[in-house]
Amino acid sequence: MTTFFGIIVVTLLVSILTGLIRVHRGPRPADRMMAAQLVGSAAVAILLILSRAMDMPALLDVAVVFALLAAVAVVGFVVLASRKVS
Amino acid sequence: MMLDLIAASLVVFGTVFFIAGTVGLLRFPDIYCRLHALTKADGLGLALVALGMTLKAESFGEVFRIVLIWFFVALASATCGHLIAAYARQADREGKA
Amino acid sequence: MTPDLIYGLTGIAVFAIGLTGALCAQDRLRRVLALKLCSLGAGFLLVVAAWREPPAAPDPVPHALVITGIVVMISATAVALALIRRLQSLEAEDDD
Amino acid sequence: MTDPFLILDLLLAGAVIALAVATLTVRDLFAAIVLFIVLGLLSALAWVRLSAPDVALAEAAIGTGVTGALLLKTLHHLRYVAGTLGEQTAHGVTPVTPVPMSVIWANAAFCGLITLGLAIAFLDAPLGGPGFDALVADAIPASGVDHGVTAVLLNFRSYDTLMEVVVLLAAVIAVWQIERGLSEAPSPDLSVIWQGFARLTLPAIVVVGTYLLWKGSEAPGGAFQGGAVLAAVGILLLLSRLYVPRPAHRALARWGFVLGTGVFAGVALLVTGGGRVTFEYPPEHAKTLILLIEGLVTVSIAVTLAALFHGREPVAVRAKEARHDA
Repeated sequence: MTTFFGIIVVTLLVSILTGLIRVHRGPRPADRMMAAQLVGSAAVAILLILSRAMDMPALLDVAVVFALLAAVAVVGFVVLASRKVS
Repeated sequence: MMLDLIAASLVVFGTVFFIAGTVGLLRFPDIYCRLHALTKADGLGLALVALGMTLKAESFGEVFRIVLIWFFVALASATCGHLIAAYARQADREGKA
Repeated sequence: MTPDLIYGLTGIAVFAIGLTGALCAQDRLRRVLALKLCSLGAGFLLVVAAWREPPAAPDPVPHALVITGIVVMISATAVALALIRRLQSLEAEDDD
Repeated sequence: MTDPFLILDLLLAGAVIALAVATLTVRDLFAAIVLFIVLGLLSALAWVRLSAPDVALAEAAIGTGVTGALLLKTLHHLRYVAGTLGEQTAHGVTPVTPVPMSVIWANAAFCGLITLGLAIAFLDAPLGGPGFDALVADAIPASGVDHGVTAVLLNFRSYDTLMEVVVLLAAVIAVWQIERGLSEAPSPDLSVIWQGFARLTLPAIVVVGTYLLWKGSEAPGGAFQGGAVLAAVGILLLLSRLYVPRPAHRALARWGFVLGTGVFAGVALLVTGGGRVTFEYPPEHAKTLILLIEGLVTVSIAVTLAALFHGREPVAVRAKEARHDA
């Protein structure tokens, strides 16, 4: 089962790294941000699986913080990248 | 054993959705299509992986935290999807004006 | 190949990249990013120093040092970024 | 068959290095910041692989989350001042003057030498050698907490941690001084959906932050991680204008900044007064004292980090206008 989890985690990581091409390519800031959001969710999935594979329940807490972070980053982006001024 | 099999297939399906999301993010032509791909991957992929991991969890506390993580990511990704879409549409409008 | 070797070399590489960037980058914001890369590389080395072959537990002292380092780094970053914002505003005023 | 976790480690390491290069070479500054945030997330994953969940938590919350918000805010401000806010790309904000190739090469050679020295030192060093593990393991029962990192941070090396809180305090003072009278780049209002999201999740984030703090005595977590998560709440409130700092709140904020340092130092002095060495907590009260310090330090860290994000000291509008006229 641990080997299976390992393969899944590697697959997810490869998927993340491929998605990063979008951050590099853009063209719009929103495209870059979306790719970062995908990285965040996939990282949460990786942590969920690692917490079982490495038998470290504490990783679930790290996953909670990762999940919170994605929201902070996206809200920060939307507020700070918008042009409309209130 | 049966439980292991179900958990494993759920996790595999979740991973497939993440891969699909990445492919969509890279291949779709404009920002709204990409957003569609992204939210599907986020929502379904993570939900399936989380469901699979709850089957393998060892204590009630772990199940609770996994469900909390899933709930939060679902909520955040829906809100963020909306915010990004609204931002992109507004930028488009101003670009045309 | 053990994780400590892999990540140790990663830490050195990241530190080197950060150092080069801090010396060669033109843009202020990017120079701050480069310095942050240096601190990340140092963090890698400390965490590697703490690592023990599982199931042995890692050494908590370097972990505490890295956490301290992360907090100090954000303080330094905040001040650096404030200076950058101020400088930019002053330059804009000079241009007017 | 190769162990998939070895492949995972190699991939992660390669990705971290590649991202570090990309952060410094990508032309668009916004892309550089996003890549830096992703780099932080991946380093946190790498530290998880090195069984350092505490450090991964701190890096994710402080090194990536709060730092990312700070960097985005600064970029926004710089583009606002430069008048390039509407453009799709965010290239350099500093005027670029060409650097002679000789200087670049000299720098590169210098960095190469340092790297070489580091690599030799690292490869020669006995990996996994005796560290402080045994000492910490022996002393844990007397520390009042069950988790090694928390024991080191708040008992064995309290001086360090006190200084760390002082550094945060110094940073917020410096930022307030630097930004005095600086005008703020305006930001837009968020939609109704956001308001609903905020109402639902901000209390949940507060609970998570408190949980991390409380959990620190027996498992990864603690004052810094909890404080950073609470600071994220503050940052979200500030970003979404649900909370707008007013000049009248300055006194409260100042109390928030010094609360942690004050209590930390106060406890140390009280212990010294009781005939012990500074920071040598009496074992029977150690847990209570550590929890007290941690709780108040968490509040301080949260307030300070949020203030560092906000930057400018909240000033009365009248004072600002007067400055403009001058």
